[in-house]
Amino acid sequence: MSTDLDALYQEIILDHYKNPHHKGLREPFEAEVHHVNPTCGDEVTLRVHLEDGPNGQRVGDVSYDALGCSISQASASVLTDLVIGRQVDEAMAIHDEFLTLMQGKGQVEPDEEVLEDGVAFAGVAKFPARIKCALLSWMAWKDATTTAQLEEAQ
Amino acid sequence: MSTDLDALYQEIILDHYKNPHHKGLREPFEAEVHHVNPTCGDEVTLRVHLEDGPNGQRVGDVSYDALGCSISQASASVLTDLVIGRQVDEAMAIHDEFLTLMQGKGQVEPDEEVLEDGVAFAGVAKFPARIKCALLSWMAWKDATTTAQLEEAQ
Amino acid sequence: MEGLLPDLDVVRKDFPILARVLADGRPLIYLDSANTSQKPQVVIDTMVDHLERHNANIARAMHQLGAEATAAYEDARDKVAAFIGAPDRDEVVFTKNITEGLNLLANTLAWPGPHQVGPGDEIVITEMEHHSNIVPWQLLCERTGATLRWFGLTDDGRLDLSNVDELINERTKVVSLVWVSNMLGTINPVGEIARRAHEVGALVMLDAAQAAPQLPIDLASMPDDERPDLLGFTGHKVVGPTGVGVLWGRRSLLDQLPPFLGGGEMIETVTMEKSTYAPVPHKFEAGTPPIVEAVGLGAAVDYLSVLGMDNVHRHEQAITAYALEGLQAVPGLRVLGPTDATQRGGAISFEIPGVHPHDVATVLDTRGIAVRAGHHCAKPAHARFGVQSSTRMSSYLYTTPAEIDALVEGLEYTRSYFGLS
Amino acid sequence: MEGLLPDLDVVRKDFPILARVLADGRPLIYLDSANTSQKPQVVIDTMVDHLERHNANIARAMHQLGAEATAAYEDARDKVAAFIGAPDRDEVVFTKNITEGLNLLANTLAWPGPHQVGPGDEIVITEMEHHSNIVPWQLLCERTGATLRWFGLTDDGRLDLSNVDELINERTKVVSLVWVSNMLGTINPVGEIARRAHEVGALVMLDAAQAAPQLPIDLASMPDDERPDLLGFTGHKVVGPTGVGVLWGRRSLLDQLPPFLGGGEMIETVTMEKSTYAPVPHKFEAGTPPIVEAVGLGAAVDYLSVLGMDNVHRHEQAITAYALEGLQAVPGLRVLGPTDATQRGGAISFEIPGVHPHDVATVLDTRGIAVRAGHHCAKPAHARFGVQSSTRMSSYLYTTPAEIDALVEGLEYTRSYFGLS
Ligand SMILES: Cc1ncc(COP(=O)(O)O)c(C=O)c1O
Ligand SMILES: Cc1ncc(COP(=O)(O)O)c(C=O)c1O
Repeated sequence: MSTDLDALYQEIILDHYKNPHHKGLREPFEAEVHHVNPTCGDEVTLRVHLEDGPNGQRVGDVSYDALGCSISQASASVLTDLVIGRQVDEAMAIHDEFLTLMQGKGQVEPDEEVLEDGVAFAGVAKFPARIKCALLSWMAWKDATTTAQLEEAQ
Repeated sequence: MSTDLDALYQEIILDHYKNPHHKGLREPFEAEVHHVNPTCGDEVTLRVHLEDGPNGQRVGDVSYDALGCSISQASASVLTDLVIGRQVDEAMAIHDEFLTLMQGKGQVEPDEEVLEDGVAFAGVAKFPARIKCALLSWMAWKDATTTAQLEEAQ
Repeated sequence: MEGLLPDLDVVRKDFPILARVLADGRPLIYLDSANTSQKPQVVIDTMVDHLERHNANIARAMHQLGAEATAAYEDARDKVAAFIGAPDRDEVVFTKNITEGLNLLANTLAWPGPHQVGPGDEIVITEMEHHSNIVPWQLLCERTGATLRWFGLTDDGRLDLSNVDELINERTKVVSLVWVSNMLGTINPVGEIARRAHEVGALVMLDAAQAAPQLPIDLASMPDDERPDLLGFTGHKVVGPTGVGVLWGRRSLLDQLPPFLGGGEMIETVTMEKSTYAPVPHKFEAGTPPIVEAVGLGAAVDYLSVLGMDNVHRHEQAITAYALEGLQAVPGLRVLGPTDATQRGGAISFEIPGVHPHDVATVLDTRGIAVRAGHHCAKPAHARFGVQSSTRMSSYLYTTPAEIDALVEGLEYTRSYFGLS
Repeated sequence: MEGLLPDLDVVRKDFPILARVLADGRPLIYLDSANTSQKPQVVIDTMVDHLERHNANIARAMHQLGAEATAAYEDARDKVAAFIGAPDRDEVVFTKNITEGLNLLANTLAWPGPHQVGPGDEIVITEMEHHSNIVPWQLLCERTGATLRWFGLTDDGRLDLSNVDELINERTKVVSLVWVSNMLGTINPVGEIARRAHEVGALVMLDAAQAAPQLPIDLASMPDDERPDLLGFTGHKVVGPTGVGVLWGRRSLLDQLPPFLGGGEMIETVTMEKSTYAPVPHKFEAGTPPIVEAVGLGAAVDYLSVLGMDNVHRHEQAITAYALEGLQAVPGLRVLGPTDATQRGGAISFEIPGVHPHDVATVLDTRGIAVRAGHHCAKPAHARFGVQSSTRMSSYLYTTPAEIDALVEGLEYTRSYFGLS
């Protein structure tokens, strides 16, 4: 049991929880979203800033303000580490990889090359009730990015 | 089984069904009600005429028009035989006796002195689904009588 | 007999109640399945297992039992979605019965939103609807000033489509109709009607209470213009428990409808001043849902899928054909509704002049045969055929030809008991 | 310990799930009963017996099974009526849960009738309501132009009654409030508030979702002016199944309210042009009701009555006192709500600064302890206390002092796991 617990609360997660990266809401941004986990009340407000790069759109910045448990806070922090500065399509691929890991019921082997600190969330997949916590900011990021792209297209 | 059936469909009931007494809607009347058994659709329209007698109010006439099964039709016929010409309070006592018989789950011994042909309905009490059929016109009669009395009181 | 379910005897063993012995040692002959179906052991056992081992409230509970109960409930949604070929599993809303589903629609259309109904708008139903698809629309019309209109019926119990183009017009906001009639057995041309309704921009709601038990349904594979916008059915008629029903709705429509019941589970966030709502299906599942019932329904539709809905349908048709033949041989008996088994469902209503349906039902009951007598919650359809009530036999996947024989024999006996010659 | 149920060990054996072994061989310690209660064997067995032997649709079916099912359903109504001391058994309406009951009232008040609500009218609730007693009233006010007002809370988690005379005034049409809070545990002075509401002619609705499981209720013996006009509770919290709830209402009021859902069973007669409605309770029970669920609920309230609601209440108080003591010994832990066990129900919400409730719940869960973490469908009450969520333990008649010990130990462990000293 303590082993499961340790698999969930890996050192990396607790570190991100205590010292979240890129936290706070910043300018500029093209889209801001507010997501809530209706069943428990965890909330995140998240902004996305997209930049034009040499090979297409890039994630210029992701800033956020979140209220929630260790898993949801750490996950937001890891998200920003992984996507800021990437091409948008690369970042979306990382998003998909993280989603697959979370929905894999503990059967998916995470790819450290792609997910970096995100691999620490492998243990979460075994706690069905906590998967939504881990995904909250990722869903918000995807939503905000799509919104920003739509805005731009108009 | 055929014995239960015969207990239900006594000769008396089938006779009343085929040749109902006092059927049809007549004048004068002080109250008319329309009762429906919502679950099966059986209907009765029933009129009550009250008269003043030497010892208080009397049931002058009960006339009716009914759509329904053998039990509900025969029961209306028997009702009119029993109450027309009686003192209202006597008639109400008969009503109560009939109600008791119907709700007695087949355990109540009917009093032929009071219920006359109504004793034939003793077998109905063993068919829970048919009790409402037997009571339809009795309930309508009570309702109409109460209404007539209220009207008069005003 | 051709078309019967393979291993019918074995299938019958799945239904414990079919072994029930009634008064006077009579075996049960259950011909009232259009009223409610019987339950196979696997449905009962699944519910018991849930209650004895996994019971917890869902969504909100973070512990192991909560996760198990949530997974069981959401798995049931997946199973139901597969059973009707729903394009998207989140389009499946659990209600308490189909009556609630129909009211959900009629009720939300009264309130502001893109589909709000008002004076000048028309709602179209049919004269063969179950009361549950009549009264909600009467209430809506009474309360909003909209007008209720309906298809009449032909003498052989079909929809009279002669005035379809007048009836469904640009004022029509909703066409709500029954797929398979619970009284007449008629299978309606719902695709054709949906096409016409969609031409004028009306919403189409299908009452599939009798269709879901009998016909294979695959919403995703229907042509877009023939697919209803909403479809409902009820758990207890598809070998599932009472207390649960299904409302499927096109997602874009469900998203637009205002909330129906407010409360726990259907919210996104709540302050005293204002609330926002969760996405579908949760928006329409206020309060603790029928959890163990949904789980039982999941087992029920799985059971039907294993038998194969094509096989169930074929069985129903075979029994219905056999029953129509037997019934029509009873002197004087008149079947209300179509008499071609390939064109109808398994509910057969009839009258025997000279014996009231209650009396028919009671005589049959003393022989162990359960049929329904009355208006079957379809008073207007009875009125259309000039009767106040009728007797109805309705078969299902567990019905045998021998049971139909017993019914016919029982009817002969009834006639003689009441002195008809 | 004083006050515990006699033969607690034997009582626990009635609940099969309490023998459940969770991951890592941990026995279940279920402290989430305010969310949903566990079911005794007799409730499960009663439902199984009904499904395996007596299943049929009710009221409408004239055969033996139909008579048995109808009797079982109506007997359940008698049992529920007795359980709450209803003055008249026909005042007991079966709903799908209390959420539906609350919506039934809020919804029908929008339509013409002696109690119709409109602009200028006021509805009064409280800041400690469950979302199910907030959102329906927000919807009603939004849709009719009425105004929603509410009692605030004191710092120790009670209703702030200082402005009661201003809050409940001649514009007030309904006062709807919770008897026992599912978050704070507070038992509200409902008699006093009802008296005030009745003085100004307002209707009083009591949310007894948490009261019915814990307190003996006897409506008939309440003083007339303190008796609510309506009271609701939900089956799954009184050791009954999901899918069924109860709305009790004063008959003269229920008679006056317009229909809620339309359909089968709730009608007197139907034509295409117009329908009339059956008397209560059927008027409010459209469609096939939750039959087997009502039967299960009947067995559940019987089970509670045999234990004795006074005994259940005493047990709850003893466990709650013990838990409050244990919890308050955990360093830093803050209980939200009253801390005097004699004045409160058995749900205890708390926070441990430095550890989020989800994390608390997960650590406890790995030890087999099931508690709830989140807003418990009471976001406004959380906001009032400046927290976004909390951890809640809730006991019931099967809870032992040893389980409370395990909880307290688990909380100590949680603190150390997250490095709090
Ligand atoms: C106080 C209170 N009211 C209402 C409810 C809603 O009950 P249900 O979800 O069964 O409708 C609950 C429980 O969730 C409750 O605790
Ligand atoms: C065609 C049809 N529609 C609606 C209903 C209502 O179903 P329920 O009572 O389960 O809501 C029924 C069955 O009674 C039905 O046969």
